[in-house]
Amino acid sequence: MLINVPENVVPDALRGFAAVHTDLTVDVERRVIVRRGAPYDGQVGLVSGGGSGHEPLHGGFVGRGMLTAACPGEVFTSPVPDQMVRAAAAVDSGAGVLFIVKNYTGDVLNFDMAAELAEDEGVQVAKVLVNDDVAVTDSLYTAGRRGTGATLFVEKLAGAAADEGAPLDRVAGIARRVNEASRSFGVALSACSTPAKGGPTFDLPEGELELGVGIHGEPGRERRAMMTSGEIADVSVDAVVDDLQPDAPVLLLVNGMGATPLLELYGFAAEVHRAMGARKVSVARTLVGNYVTSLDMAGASVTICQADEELLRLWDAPVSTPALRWGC
Amino acid sequence: MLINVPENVVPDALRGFAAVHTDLTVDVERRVIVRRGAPYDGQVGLVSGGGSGHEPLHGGFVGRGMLTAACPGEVFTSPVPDQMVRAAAAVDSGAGVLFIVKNYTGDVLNFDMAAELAEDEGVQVAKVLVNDDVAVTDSLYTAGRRGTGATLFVEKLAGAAADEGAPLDRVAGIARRVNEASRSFGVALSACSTPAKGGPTFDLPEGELELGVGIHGEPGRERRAMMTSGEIADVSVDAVVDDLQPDAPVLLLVNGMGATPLLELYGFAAEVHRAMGARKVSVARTLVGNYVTSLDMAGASVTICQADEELLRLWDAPVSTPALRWGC
Amino acid sequence: MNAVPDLPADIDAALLLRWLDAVTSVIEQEADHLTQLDSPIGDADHGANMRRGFRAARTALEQEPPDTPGAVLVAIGRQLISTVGGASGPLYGTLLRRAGKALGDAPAVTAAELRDGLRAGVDGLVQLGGAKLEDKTMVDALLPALDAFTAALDAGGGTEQAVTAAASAAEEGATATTPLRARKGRASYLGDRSIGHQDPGATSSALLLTTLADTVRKASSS
Amino acid sequence: MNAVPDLPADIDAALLLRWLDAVTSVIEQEADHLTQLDSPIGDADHGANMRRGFRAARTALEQEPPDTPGAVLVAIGRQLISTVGGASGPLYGTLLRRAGKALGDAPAVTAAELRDGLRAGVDGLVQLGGAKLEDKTMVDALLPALDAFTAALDAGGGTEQAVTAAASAAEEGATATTPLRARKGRASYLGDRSIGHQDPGATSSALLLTTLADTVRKASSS
Ligand SMILES: Nc1ncnc2c1ncn2[C@@H]1O[C@H](COP(=O)(O)OP(=O)(O)O)[C@@H](O)[C@H]1O
Ligand SMILES: Nc1ncnc2c1ncn2[C@@H]1O[C@H](COP(=O)(O)OP(=O)(O)O)[C@@H](O)[C@H]1O
Ligand SMILES: [Mg+2]
Ligand SMILES: [Mg+2]
Ligand SMILES: [Mg+2]
Ligand SMILES: [Mg+2]
Repeated sequence: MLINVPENVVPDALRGFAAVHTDLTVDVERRVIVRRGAPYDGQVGLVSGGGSGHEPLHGGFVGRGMLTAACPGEVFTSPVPDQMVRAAAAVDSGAGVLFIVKNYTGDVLNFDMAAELAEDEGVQVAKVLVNDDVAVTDSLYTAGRRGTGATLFVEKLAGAAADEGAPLDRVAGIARRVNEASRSFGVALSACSTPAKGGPTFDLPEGELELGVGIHGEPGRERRAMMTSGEIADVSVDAVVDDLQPDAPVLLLVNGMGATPLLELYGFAAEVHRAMGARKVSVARTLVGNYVTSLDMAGASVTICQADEELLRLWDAPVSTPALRWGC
Repeated sequence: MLINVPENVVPDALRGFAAVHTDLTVDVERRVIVRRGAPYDGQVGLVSGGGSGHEPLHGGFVGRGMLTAACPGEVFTSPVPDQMVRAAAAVDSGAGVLFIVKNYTGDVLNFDMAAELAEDEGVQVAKVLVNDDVAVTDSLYTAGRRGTGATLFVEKLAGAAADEGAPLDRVAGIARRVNEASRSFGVALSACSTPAKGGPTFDLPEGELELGVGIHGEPGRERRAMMTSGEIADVSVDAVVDDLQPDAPVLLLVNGMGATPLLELYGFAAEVHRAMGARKVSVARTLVGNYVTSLDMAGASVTICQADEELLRLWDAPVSTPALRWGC
Repeated sequence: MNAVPDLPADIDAALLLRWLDAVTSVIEQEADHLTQLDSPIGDADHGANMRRGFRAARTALEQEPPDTPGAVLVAIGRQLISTVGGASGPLYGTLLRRAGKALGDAPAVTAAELRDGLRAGVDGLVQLGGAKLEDKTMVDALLPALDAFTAALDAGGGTEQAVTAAASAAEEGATATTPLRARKGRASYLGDRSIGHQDPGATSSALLLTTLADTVRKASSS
Repeated sequence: MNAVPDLPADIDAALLLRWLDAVTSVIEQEADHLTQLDSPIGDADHGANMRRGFRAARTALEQEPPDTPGAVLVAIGRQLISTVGGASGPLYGTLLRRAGKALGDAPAVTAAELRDGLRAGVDGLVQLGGAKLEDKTMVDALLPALDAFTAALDAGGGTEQAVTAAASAAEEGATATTPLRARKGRASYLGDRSIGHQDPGATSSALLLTTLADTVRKASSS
């Protein structure tokens, strides 16, 4: 791994992030990334965060039209409440703050604690839980569906609404609507290596793959012999389409897990488009890239979000962040 | 690998690219990616290309303010002359065409043939050879320095000049100046796997690294026991700074080889900044990301380009491509 | 109700600070093992999480050592919440904060009072995390430990007997998580594939209690 | 000057088309081996490159078979240039195009004429790539092959003897690249680390010539 010592991976990365993205305010010590100039008068603040190792999520999505602040935790470990409280204070203009929380026990507990503390300090806090991963089938006997690729959609679309000056309940409403309209399914072709472990988090022999993985280097629901890109696309598209049953065009994210070459990812995107066509789902917009990652995991995920006119408008709205930028 | 069959990796990727980037014209069959609307009246056309497997280079850099066309070859194999001839014809407005060629035997020979053929067809062609890799020390007894990270600088800065309407000799002059002012050095922490080979191109045991690698999965000049991010930054910065001896602020590219997590790459960027400071080199702009890659290779490279006012202005000029976008 | 009236108030701030010291060292040694356990059914960070939290707690409490056992537990809990993150940070943090608060500001407490404090803490943890017995979590070590603690007191044991019994029960509880199918936390995503692996959080809970037993034994033998 | 006047013009388009067919099959079989050779000192694509080029050439020439040996070589050369890419595409493409052009439009040529054609082709390749003997490239197979071809003719041999001698020399030349330090192509970047590996391009050159020898032998024995 390209690191100094495992303990310093996150602060080292934040130092680099601070040096490069001078249009953001990066508090390396306290681990908060804030859009320069925040709070913005009359604008709802959007705060997200989670374990590190999913970059560019979330720090790479701070900027105009997306997040106002991000709180990076240790690798694959949710941030601590102090970070979110500080971020909330930094971005609240009086219009309130939306916490965007991926549904993992750690994230939920820490954001809940933070929300209580922030409210004690007079900040109005709304929360949205992102839980789009259809690979978690049995939500009664699990911690519930995980938050994965849809986080990007929630952050982009709610961010655009906040940028338009929508009030907190509307921004939160859009965020929840986007989450409800989104589904994801992921596949790993290799495990990832965490700095703490110093090696792969699980054993995946060459020539096998894991179906239904999350973004924390955990194994999936099922191990199979290697499949072609087209077969993986069929399985993934079936999984999300069966679950969502969309009846309108969708936003599509074809996401690499971190170590997936763009050459392969675009080929996969072609197969996903084919599979969507076969399922008679029309695709309104497609984003391809390594956006919601799991360190150096090879693999991909497919996320769809059923869109209406409003969501399409919000998707096309200007965004200017380190990792996502258009229209401005 | 996330592929169908090795033979179809490039056309599969182009199908996906075509489906996603509807603002580009992608001829999947003939393997040419052209900026929609080309040729642009009075504008010099910029054509680059090379083996596939380095994405987003070059196709991801087609668009306003950068390339007018790109010709992707097979994986790590230069494109064939027919592609460049076709691209040249598609982008020539009468103002001529600049071929941007990375210095590899295959690329040089194929682009040379293409230039002859295009000139036969009445297109005025200038060429710039990118050869920035200081790891190739003994250029008398080798094929000469390889073209790596500086390609991004050449394509961006010459592209901005073309966008301003500069004539062919000036655009070519800027491209050559950028190449002469640029140096790169790369390090691999793992080999990459090519579809043709179906596995790693060389054997790199865990806990060792290769110093001075190119971007084609070839081993480097020297194998060493694993080093820290800071040590790698020192070696890389020393290599490029010793060779270039810059006496003005530089553009800096901290580039991942494809499978390097952004978390690690930003930490490395922090160390590169530190090392540049220690060498008293001031950094005017920094770009961090997996831009000039070697499929799923883990590792990084450092590229610097000594900048003057003009080059800084061209760097900051609007660019709108799939992989690089700002100011518009 | 189970409290035995004539127990000595032999648990003071100094004892719990020695425990913190010992537990930090134990976690330091066991961190890799805990992370290993967290690999096949989690995200390979439990050891690093625990180490970070206890290092921070030890440093903070060395600088400003509280002078009641309640304050020690509250301070450790706060440090865990502020530095661990993940699921275990809020859960262990809540356990210790609630336990500490329940101990009030007495300069020393009896084993029965500690037991009541721990019960309050575990209740808080269960309320927060929503895990039941056999969900394959730290609760599977903590609830049996509480029961054993109580049983030892009921049988006329003192602090040493009680914490020793609690530690053994926690260890057994941790081992017994292996055949379970996880229903909470990350391991639950694996469904049946979580079977056959010992839960990292239950394992760290056992470490916390075996180290408490060691610390108490050393105190009474010295 | 070395041309022996009374050689038969026994090399026609049909023979070279049979060679193309055979060589495409051989390359098909040897592609993985060539790619393996290209891994430690190159970029692991030489086998795939050659296969792509010869497949395309065979398909194209099956559809429109030229009727002179010169036209066959020119057409194969064009196909290689249009489909291979990399270093080997223009190099082999130029070799065959130049050789074919040198053969002119005779319906059949003698071994001496073929040798002159090949010499023109190799000259073109050397001019294009700039490699010298012992630079560890295909030139190390091709130049010795040309010399052996000439020597066999000088010794009074016919087509079969000449191409057989050329094939052996090419194979020896390819083997002899192993101890060399590369000075051209990708392998040159490795410096001393290129030593100890056989050059993939020299190896494919040897395959082209051994298959030519086989094809000629089969023609004369049938
Ligand atoms: N809902 C819950 N209730 C009680 N304990 C839980 C719950 N969820 C997870 N745990 C415990 O937390 C442990 C994992 O902690 P850790 O690895 O530090 O956090 P994370 O799961 O966020 O990476 C599990 O082994 C389990 O014992
Ligand atoms: N300048 C050159 N002159 C002659 N032959 C060369 C030269 N450069 C490379 N070669 C040959 O080309 C072979 C590599 O071909 P190939 O792998 O198909 O192309 P690339 O090197 O572009 O990947 C080498 O093994 C060598 O024999
Ligand atoms: Mg975690
Ligand atoms: Mg090649
Ligand atoms: Mg964990
Ligand atoms: Mg090669």
